[in-house]
Amino acid sequence: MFKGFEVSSNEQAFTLETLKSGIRFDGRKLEEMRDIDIRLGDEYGYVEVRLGNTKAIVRISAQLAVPFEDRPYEGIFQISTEISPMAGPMFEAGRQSIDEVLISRLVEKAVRRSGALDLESLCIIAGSRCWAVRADVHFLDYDGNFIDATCLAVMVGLSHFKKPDIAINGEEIVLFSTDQRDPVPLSVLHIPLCVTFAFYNPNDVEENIKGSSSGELILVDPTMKEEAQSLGSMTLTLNKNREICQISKAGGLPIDAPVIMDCCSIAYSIVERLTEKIKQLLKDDEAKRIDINVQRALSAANDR
Amino acid sequence: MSRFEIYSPEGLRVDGRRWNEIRRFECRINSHPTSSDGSSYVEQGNTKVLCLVQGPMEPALRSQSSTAQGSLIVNVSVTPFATVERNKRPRNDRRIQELSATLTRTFNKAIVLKNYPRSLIQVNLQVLALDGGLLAACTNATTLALMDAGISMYDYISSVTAGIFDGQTPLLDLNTIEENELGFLTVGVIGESEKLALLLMEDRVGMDSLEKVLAIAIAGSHRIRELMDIQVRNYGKHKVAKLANQ
Amino acid sequence: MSGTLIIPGDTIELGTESGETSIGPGITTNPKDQSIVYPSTAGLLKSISKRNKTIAYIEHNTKRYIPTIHDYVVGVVITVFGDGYRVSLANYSQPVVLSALGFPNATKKNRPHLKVGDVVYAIVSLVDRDVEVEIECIDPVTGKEGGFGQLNGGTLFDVKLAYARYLLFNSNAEILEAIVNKCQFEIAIGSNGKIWINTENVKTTVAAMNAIVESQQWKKEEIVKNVNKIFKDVL
Amino acid sequence: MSVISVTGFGHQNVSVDSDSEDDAMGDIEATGFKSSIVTPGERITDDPTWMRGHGTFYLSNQTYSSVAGSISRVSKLLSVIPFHGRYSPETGDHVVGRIVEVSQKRWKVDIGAQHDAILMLGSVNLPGGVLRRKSESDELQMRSFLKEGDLLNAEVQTVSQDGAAFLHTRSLKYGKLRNGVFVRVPSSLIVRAKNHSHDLPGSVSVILGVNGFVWIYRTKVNANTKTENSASINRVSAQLSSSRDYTPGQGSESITRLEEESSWSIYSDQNDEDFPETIKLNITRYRGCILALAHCEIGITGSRLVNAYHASMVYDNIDALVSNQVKEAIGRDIIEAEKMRGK
Amino acid sequence: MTTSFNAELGILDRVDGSASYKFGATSLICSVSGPIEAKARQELPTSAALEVTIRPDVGVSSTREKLTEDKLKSVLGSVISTFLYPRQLIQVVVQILDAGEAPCYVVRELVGCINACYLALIDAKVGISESFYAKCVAIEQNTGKLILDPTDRDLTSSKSHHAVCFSLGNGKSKSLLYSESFGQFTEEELLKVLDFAAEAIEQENIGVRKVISEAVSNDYVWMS
Repeated sequence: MFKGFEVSSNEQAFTLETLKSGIRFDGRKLEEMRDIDIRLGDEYGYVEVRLGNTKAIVRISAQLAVPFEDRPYEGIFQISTEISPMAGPMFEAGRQSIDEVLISRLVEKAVRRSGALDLESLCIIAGSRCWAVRADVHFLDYDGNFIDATCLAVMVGLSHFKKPDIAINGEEIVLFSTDQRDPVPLSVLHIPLCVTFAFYNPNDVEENIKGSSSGELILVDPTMKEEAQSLGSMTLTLNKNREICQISKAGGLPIDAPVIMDCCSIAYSIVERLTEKIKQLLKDDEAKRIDINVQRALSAANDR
Repeated sequence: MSRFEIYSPEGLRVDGRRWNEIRRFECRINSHPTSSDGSSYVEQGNTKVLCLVQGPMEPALRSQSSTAQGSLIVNVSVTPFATVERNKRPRNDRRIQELSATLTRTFNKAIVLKNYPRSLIQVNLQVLALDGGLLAACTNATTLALMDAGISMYDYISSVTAGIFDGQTPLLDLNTIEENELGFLTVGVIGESEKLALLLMEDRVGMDSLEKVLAIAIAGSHRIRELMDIQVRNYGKHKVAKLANQ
Repeated sequence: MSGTLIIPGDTIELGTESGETSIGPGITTNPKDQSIVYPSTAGLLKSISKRNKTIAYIEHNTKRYIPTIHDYVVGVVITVFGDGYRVSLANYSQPVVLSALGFPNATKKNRPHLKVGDVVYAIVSLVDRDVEVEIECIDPVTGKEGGFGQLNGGTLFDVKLAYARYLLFNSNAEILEAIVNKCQFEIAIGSNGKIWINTENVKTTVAAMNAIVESQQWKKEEIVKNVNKIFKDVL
Repeated sequence: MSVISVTGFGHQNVSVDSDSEDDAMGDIEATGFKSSIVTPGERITDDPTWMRGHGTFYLSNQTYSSVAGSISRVSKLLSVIPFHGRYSPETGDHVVGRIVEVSQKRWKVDIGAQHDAILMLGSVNLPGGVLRRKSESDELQMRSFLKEGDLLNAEVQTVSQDGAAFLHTRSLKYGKLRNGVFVRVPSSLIVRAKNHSHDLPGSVSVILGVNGFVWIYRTKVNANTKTENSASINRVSAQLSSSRDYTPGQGSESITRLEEESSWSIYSDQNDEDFPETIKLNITRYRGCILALAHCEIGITGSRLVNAYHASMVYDNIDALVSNQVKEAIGRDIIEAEKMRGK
Repeated sequence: MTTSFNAELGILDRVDGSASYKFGATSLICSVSGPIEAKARQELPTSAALEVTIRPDVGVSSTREKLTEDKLKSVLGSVISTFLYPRQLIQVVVQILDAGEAPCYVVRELVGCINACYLALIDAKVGISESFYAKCVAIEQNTGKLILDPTDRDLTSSKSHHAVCFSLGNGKSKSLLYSESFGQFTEEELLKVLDFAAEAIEQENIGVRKVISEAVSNDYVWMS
């Protein structure tokens, strides 16, 4: 992933030193997330997320489609996570690197496989008509940890999105525009959120494998520089119901099992806080929209 | 599809095992002595995997050549007859890509790569039959084949799956039916320690039962490590005996 | 910042007074007709006069470094080959060559052994359209080390190029003075926007590094106050 | 199936089947080593006075094995020799290799080792005699001497620090290979000996490369006539010394003869035109014999090859040698014959 | 009329130059990296290679985006001084956030792409020989009136629409770099459209210059 991004030995050594003294370049604590800034667009399902300097935009859209043959009672949900060189010149246009595959698989597992979106509710007429919801993730700027940002943006997008209301008239489906009928939200069953950890080993490899010191350093939400210097990472996906939706520690530095349990509780407290934040944000947005509608109605009345 | 009874009130699973039993585990090393530098064959229940290792050898591409350490490539291919439905898998199946990346990253840390500068180690895995625990079987087969090739490793990596039934009972070493029904994880454990080289989990598992599942999975991995170790030692004895014969 | 804003397409008036005017960065001639001179970037038109000679250039601030002869640069060794090293001066840019003989008193037998990941302070010694850029660690005036060579310890970070040039040529820049009051430090500034810094301990290095990076967005009068804050937060 | 009961981290109570063969633990020696066979991650000793060699790693006082193999102790050096492994070249090894790349002033040769071996242009005999100077035109026509895919036999001149071998072919017995077939066997089966080229009954010769690459070919006609004054090519029956003291270049031919023969013909790509069918069949039979020995994991030497050849004569049809049963039968014959002779 | 667009330079960190550009309902972001190391297959011996990627707001890129990429590349290729950077690469990516027109039209998108690229190139300080700017114009079906920056609705009710890109010298429209027309129109009408667009471009350039001037002074905060 970091092709062309050179990290000197001096920086490597320095980073280990700073981590050992418990500080990070941006002043965070080791188990602290960067500030998250979420902006909702005027359009339903348009979300801009900034995680420090990592930026992503998610657009949710829905279309009528034919369900898959082997799943006639379910709608379709697709997440597209293609990374263009806009996020940084290390990403190649039109070719998915293995890291990109892993990012998209992870988001897929975190959101789709964990059943965050109720697919059965997207079915309109079994076997012939359903909603196809897609989430297009646009990666704008990469400064580490795309996964957490993406998962968050997709979940906020799904919770914010509203699809046009429909009526079934025999075999006919009538689609109402937003003026005719209020659009309806998707049925989001739970909000899984990812927390990524990066691992460092200040000791020798032998100590890590055979030693008993468990001296590995762990930090939350690595920046790109931190990611490039880490020896491994782990992404935990949880929701606020204390359910783990996904764990992904695909190789990398071996870590003691009890340490991983500790990571779980760190992640849970982060997820709890984030979920609250998202809920508040969506509530505020809803209130704002109602306000605007009321004003519009009032001004319309005045015009008359 | 009819729902199977995953775990009966009497404490039996679909294939008659108890909660804490692993499936039949059989392995061989040096299964293909002439076509590779190291080879192994692993059966975990009905999952059957063949692994061939080439190297350490001269890398074909300059990009694979590093003066600091050796490079590792893991290829996985699943035969079309591995499952009941003979699906033709697309060549760049993302799940397979993920699998080989996971194996590469796991063994990158287990092999003493600094001993092999400017060299390439290539691991080829063939999945002959698939009935759950794919990643686990591939991990075990790779460990054995690397050993057979005489490649330096810090320790064994042994792997097994474990799931949770009804949020209470952990089940060890799942087959396909169980994998489809339960939230489960795959661990890769370093030697006899509790260090995890690998931990993947899909579907939902309650946070509070994670420890239980992890514990049984680690214990199961240790058991598999023993079984592999016995096999390796037997092979070694046989080999030493043969040399003494001459 | 004085100077008129020039954008590509504007005609620029080059000094018609006595003496020649040569063109500097940001101004280009048409490859087919050398007499056509035009600005190729947006920035502020500036000129410096030295002994009858005027150099006109467009002051602009970029992130992407383009090697220019005699520039001081900080680079990272990315490959070691038989007769030298390939050094990265900027991420994703074409690496440059540092010959194993590009060190003071180096001979075929006696030469420094750098490793991948080592940091060097060097000077750009060859720039040509058709061959690879070369750097060396020899002071061109004295032929001695002159501060060039491998940089040990410390850490590296990036700033925008105009700021790096400003710091390089103004050793009494306010930000550096402000940091001097906080801790002792060694610094090597490259025209390529890479800065190497080493201080007495990890914490002060982090503070100094953040102070320099962030000072790109500070007005002069804010410097002392902000530096105080950064150091207070870290220590 | 095995039962595992679990109470939590660090408290597993694993019940191991009693039939597991852990009797290797029996031979604990005075040195404190558990067993001669070790597997990766196994602690070998906590005695810090041992020097740690190949196949080991350590953390403070503990020494661990990093490979599956047997422990070797040479004075204070402790190392583990893996059961298998790639060929690792040593100075003086007689090897067979294949050209994989022609580059500046050198060929890269696959000898089945961790790295490709290097054959410098200056380390070969070129047409026109040994004393001739190499010119730039030679550099440009390297492919006309040896090109990608060509097989050659050579001697390891030196081994560089990172384990890559440098070869030379500056002797008449080395050089490009023709008139035969190639077989590859595990390098561990070829015992390092004084001599690796053998003339065998049936007008067939063999080069048992130390790297496990074997070349079986028609015995050179002129070699037959001149054997008497050649020190290099031994009759198999003459001696099979296992002496290991060997200096590079030993047994090279006199310069005059080299000059005589260093013509373009040594780089010819053509097999002999008059190649009798019987010799071809003999070559095939020897090939079968080598594979039979390899199958039975019997070390391959010239004399064993001759014995195997004779043993194989019971099978008129050479195709029979393909079957594993036949291979094993031949292997048994040889071992028994050797036992009879009291070896 | 000078404020018919919103633009901001230097919005992204990882790339060398970037700009957001928004006019009406159309909104996009462009990034430029370069000159950077070219891959062997892209490398040109005497000039810089140009890589242009356009990513749609919804769905994966298709032939539609490929076609626009091609058009954009022809415009950029004629203004970027590629001879300055032999064997290197200039990488341009446009991310469309909202096309602001129905999928059957590409005119707003193309105009947006050209203008966003111009600003991003300026931000990256990649050498260009002259400034350039584009506008779209539609001819109303019945009245024949010229509409500047037609909305999606205007497009459906027009008889033809045009994308016009001019180079600029000293703030004046100089030469026509690119023009593309769809629908039915007369030669006379086209000439009228070009004149109309040229004037609109000059008008808007005052605003563009202001944006650039702000960005440049922003680059030198520490000097103040």
